[in-house]
Amino acid sequence: MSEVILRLDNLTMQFGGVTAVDSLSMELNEGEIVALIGPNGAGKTTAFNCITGVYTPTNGAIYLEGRKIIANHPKRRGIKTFGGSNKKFEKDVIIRTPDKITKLGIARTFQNIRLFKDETVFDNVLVAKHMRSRQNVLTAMLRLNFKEEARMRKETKELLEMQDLYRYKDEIAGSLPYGLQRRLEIARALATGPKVLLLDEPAAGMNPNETLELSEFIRDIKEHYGLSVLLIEHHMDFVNQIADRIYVLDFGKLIAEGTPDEISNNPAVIEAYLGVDEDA
Amino acid sequence: MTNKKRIIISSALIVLLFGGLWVMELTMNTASMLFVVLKKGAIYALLVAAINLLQGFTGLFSLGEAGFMLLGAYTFAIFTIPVEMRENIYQYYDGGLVQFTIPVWAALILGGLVAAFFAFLIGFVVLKLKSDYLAIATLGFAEILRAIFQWDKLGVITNGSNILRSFPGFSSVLFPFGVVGLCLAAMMLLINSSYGRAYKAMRDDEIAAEAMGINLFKTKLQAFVISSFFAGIGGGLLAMYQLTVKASTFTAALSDELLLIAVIGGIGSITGSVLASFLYIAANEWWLRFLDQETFIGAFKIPLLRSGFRKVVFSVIIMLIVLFYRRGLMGTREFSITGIYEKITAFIKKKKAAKGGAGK
Amino acid sequence: MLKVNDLIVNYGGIKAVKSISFEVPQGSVVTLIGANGAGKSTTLKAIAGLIKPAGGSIIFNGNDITGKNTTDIVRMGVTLVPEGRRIFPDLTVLENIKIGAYLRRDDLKEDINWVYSIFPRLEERHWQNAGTLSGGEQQMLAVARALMSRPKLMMMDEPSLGLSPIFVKEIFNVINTIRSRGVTILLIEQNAHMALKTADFGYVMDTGEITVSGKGSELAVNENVKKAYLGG
Amino acid sequence: MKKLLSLVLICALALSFASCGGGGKADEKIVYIGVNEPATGESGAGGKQETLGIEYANFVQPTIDIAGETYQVKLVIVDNETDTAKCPSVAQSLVSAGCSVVLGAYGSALCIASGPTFEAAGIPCIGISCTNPQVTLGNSYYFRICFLDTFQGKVLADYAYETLKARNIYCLAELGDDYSVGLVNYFMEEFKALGGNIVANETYPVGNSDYTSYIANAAKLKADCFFAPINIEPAALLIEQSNAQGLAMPLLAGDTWDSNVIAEAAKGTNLNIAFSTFFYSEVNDTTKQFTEGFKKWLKDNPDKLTANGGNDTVAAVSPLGYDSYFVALEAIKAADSKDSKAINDALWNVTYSGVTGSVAFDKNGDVDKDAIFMVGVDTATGAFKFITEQSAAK
Amino acid sequence: MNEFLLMGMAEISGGGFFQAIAGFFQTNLPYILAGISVGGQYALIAIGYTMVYGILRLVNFAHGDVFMTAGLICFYISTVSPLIISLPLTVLFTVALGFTIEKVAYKPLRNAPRTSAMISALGMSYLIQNLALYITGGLSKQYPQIPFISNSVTIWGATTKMVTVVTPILVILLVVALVTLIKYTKIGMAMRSVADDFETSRLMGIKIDNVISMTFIIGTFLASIGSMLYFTNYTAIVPSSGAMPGLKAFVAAVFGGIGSIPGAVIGAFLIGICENIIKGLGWTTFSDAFTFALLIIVLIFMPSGLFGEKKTDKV
Repeated sequence: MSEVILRLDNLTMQFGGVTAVDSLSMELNEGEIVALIGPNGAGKTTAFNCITGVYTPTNGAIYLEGRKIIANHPKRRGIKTFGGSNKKFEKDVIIRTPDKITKLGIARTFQNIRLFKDETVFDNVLVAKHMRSRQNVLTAMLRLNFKEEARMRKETKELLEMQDLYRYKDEIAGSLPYGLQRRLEIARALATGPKVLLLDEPAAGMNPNETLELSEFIRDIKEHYGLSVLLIEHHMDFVNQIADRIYVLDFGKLIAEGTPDEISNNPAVIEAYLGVDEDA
Repeated sequence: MTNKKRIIISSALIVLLFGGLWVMELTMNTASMLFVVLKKGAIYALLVAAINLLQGFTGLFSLGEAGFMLLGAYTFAIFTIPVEMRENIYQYYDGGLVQFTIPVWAALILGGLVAAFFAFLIGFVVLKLKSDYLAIATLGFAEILRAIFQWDKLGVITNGSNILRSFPGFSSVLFPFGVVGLCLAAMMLLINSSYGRAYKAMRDDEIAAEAMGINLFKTKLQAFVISSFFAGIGGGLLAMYQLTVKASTFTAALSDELLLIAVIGGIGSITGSVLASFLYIAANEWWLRFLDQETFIGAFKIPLLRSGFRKVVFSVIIMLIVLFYRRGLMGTREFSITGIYEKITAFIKKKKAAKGGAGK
Repeated sequence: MLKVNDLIVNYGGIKAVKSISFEVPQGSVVTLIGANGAGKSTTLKAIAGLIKPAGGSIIFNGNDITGKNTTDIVRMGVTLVPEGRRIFPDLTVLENIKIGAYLRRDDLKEDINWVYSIFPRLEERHWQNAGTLSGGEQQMLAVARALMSRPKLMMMDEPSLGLSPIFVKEIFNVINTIRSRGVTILLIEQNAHMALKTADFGYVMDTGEITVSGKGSELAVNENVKKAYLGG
Repeated sequence: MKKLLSLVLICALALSFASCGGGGKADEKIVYIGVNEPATGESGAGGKQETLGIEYANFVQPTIDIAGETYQVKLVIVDNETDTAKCPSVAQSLVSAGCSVVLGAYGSALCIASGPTFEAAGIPCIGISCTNPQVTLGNSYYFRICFLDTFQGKVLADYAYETLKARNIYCLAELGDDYSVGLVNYFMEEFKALGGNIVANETYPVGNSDYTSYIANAAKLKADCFFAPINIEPAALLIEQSNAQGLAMPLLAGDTWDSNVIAEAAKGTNLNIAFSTFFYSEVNDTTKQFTEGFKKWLKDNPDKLTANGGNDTVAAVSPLGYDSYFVALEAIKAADSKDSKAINDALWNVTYSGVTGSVAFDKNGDVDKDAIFMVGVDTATGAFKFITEQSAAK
Repeated sequence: MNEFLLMGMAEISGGGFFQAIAGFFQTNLPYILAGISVGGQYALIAIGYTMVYGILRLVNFAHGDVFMTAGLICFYISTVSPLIISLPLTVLFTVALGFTIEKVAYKPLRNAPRTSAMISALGMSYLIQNLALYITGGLSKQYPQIPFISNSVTIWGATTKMVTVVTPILVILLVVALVTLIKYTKIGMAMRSVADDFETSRLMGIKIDNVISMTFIIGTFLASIGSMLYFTNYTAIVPSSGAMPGLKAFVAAVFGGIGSIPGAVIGAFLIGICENIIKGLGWTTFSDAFTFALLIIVLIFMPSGLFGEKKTDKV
């Protein structure tokens, strides 16, 4: 494996008194598929939300290709509350909204599919092209830059064809079967042109067959687009099939990391997943 | 249908529409209420479409439309009142401060720009608020604007709370149709552009839209400013239609009325808004006026009919639509002549095929 | 006591539960285990009347309660401890307990003392706002609240979720206590080991279907169950 | 279903396009007279009373002879809702109904807002109680049969200075109401010219219901007269609240206050109220005769009595409305046609002697009425009492 | 028009501090009294807003119009029966109206998007106003004189109506009663739990619809009491009479923190007093605008108001 593309450094997220993610440090290498697993409420989705800018982490930093893209310091809160400024802390603080993160090249899907349900499949993907489109409101409105529009449409078409979704292009996204919706959501994320793809429980609600298909699909797109993939999943079958490495979270803390084999036999993981077995 | 064909049909229809209006104006009695409906309906179409751009396409619940109309109307009036009339109109303010006029088209656009500028300032403050809070805050801003325009310290510009008049209007129905047509076309183009898709994405799911790289705040602000621009132009046109402008008429009730028309037409359909506007104005100003008149058939007095009944009937209709017919006349679909043309040709083909089949 | 036949539930356009059947005998602890999104919570919600099933029937004590409204079902003696506690944070602990007996009109004193005897910690904090309790205490409160309706059947949705091991143990102790007082329990758990150890009977759910079933102790050592959780 | 409904509505729209080509009622033996009055909103009460005067006149004289033939006179009454924004459409509906001449409206602002529409259609209008000079200024189709605010302001200022011996006056007007803002303005000019002092000139927004702070302001600034030429509805509230706050100074107002609503509100209070008006019923035989006839007509029509506020007090705008109707008939007679243009030309030379004095229009379309009645309220009985007749000559 | 302000200031600068305060109080007493009176009336309307919003997250735009309708109902009933009967009947009919509005206009939209319910509320407000317009024929109606509270009274040199004195007392009594109801009764407990969590409340066997109806009943009950006080002060009722007080009461509810009853009451008193002092300063054009400016400032800087609780939204 080659270089580290995404790195979390001491990421901490607190809500009120609850620490949802506690000093999480992890790495994602280029071209790798890494899974983040753990029981419900372990803080996996919260970690995703921190990476994508939905939440501002309480402490820690996130690096993309070695560049610090998000950083916060707990002392900054004091500054915010009591006023004044402290160059020492402020300098290090980088806060970005989700759209900025997407622009930097991190795309994601959601645990409970968030498609634009009333729009067509084609428009769902096309809208992701908006971010990098080189037109302003006026030229877009007056169709002055029709080449740009044509390019966006062409790329969307290509993408959909690649995903085998083009035949559904005029269907309303909300009316697609569940499996296709998952696929479409991934296709939409791909349309933003990411380097890193974050998948939040992509196999949830799928049967073993569909799960198998999905893992093929994820591998294909990874190869084709040169992606690195970080995914959250419960399905151990699926994770074992697809992941190069696994990180295990429990109560916001990293309790284990390693290859699927290592993880399956890790007693701490068994305890977190199957519960403490006093007799054992 | 090919693109070319579509363009040809559309432009032919537009020419036909304007030609038809022109002929109508030449041949018919222009005092007829029909022309009121056409003029006012066109202006309302623009205003309702502007509110729909926010409510229906961007998911922003704004009740501040009247404020932006006020800005447009006042800007238009202030810059087009003939200089010789100013002494008279600004009688309490020594003829006012502005002592020049600009052409009508420039004043209309300026009105739109002023409204857009204020929308930018206001939007900067309130667009972070969510649904109902946003509605109340925009309503509040509209009321504040109204108070400012009635303030006598600004009387040299706004004539205080007093009426503004004597500015140019329009006599031909072609003028509002032209201006509104242009604005609506621009709106339609916007909605079908990349930006329009971004708006709709934001309406459907803000979080997903943000994950698609759409900057929520910027995009909302943009939609808000554009909608207000059109509301400003609409306000200017309304001033031209009414021939007088007075701040006290731009109330929250006006915004509500426009929003309810948008609901009738279908939230998320521009053509629905246009259709609903014409229907509303026609019914309100013309067809249903009889509901307000005490009417006798012979010696029998028709019950219920008296002043105010028209509005009761209206509000009941609106409630019925809101409760049982939530998508309005058009839902989110757009009415397109080319679409109808396609349907008709398909239908004819089908018939022909069926006939052919039967013949054999 | 509870009989579910060919239950089908659609949730948000997804077939969440695809024709499942199971039984909960009087006085027993039955558990449904399975991965996230397997349809366990949906099943419980359908039994409690929060979601209308699309097909099948639910029989409780011989009465068909399919699609009835929640108030009636609660009145018949079915209660649900929802996932994630869902206590009322703005009510005090005592009020939370009292509201569990909302449908009852008789004197609550005895019952309150009873639940306090099971959860002495709650008595200490009865005047606090429930939102200030720790996660474990909130879970206790949710159970106490459910007990106040004098349920015949108590359904618990992931009571150990997000709790520290100590509390997990305590919760299962409580389950045993409650059962010893004659309440039938239907339990949903991801913490399969603990659940199966406690339960008389277990069903394993996967993507809306019941794949394995058997006695709790048997399932606990079943290789298939282990596989469903940790794979290969 | 939905499609069907849309289709039906579109068809209705299309049908009405087709149906409104003609609209010619040229052969009928009917003259239409438009009545552009507020029946609802702030000026609703006054507008209704004015309309009653016109309706009574129509009851008295329902026909007219034109070119030797007898024509029926029909009133087309519309409600402009006291809303200047509604005026153009309402005015247009009168134009579209084929009215030869239009009477009204009650408020100056409403007249100003309706004026351009009638001017464009070439239909003459006879303003009834709109006293602001702006109404007729620059509009050659607008006439009026009442005195102007410039005159009324002067008379009121004189009255305040000479009779009430007031030196410090507090003025209150409705924001954006051309009538009250204008009258206050003319009043202040005149009063200052007399050497008086204006302690404050405040405005309240439309729809306001709390006047206590204005009353408190007047008291705090030690005014010795409260001048409030405002609409009837707010005036009733003002009177009520002045009484509750124990206002010690006299309340002075303009012509709008001549309404039974005011009399009702003032009944049983300890206030000293005076206002200027167009008409007082006990002046001469003509006025007495009108008052009697009008009261009888009201009593015969319970609907009308309700519209008059439930009792038979005669508001000054009713006889004024009555006169306007006859002025219109005079003009039609003089023109000997129901053509608007001809009527407009004829109006300039019409002279008519009515119950509110004689009418002859000057070059602006205004009348030169030289008398104003000052009337007060007998707070014990709630009846109006005549104070004096002021004339410009003084 | 700063002479008003200057007068107050001059009195402050002269004499001792307490004297100055007393002097300021004395000169501005009429405004403060008017403010307290109208503030109390806003408070009674605001409670209706805050309770409905707390449970349904719905701005019940029609509430102000229900308040106006209460005035009209009282007017019409009192023309045929003595006050002793018409006042209770007014309360009864108003409550019935509030109950019906919820059943007709909001219940069918319980699962619809929030904007639908809000548009329905706007439509309802429009309907009520137009019905009132139709029934009254557009003329304002004179509210009947209620003995005792209509009488004039002199407080510390300022003359006002008895209702000014009665309002704050009555408001405090009603609020104490209401808070007791909500804090210590079963239905109150149910209301609080429904405001917290719909689904779990259902699991407790609580009938959500009944609780919501109860909320509307209490809200309209207080509004009808408020209307008696308000219209005794401002005796003319027109169809739009409820609109402004309604909006201001809503602002008060937001200001106090939506969902909080004491918050709404304090907010209402503050708004009432501020508004009157602003009028006293001669800024009458801006007295309404001030309310909205306050609203916007609160929404932006203090979205949870004075007493509201912060709610973190979940992704």
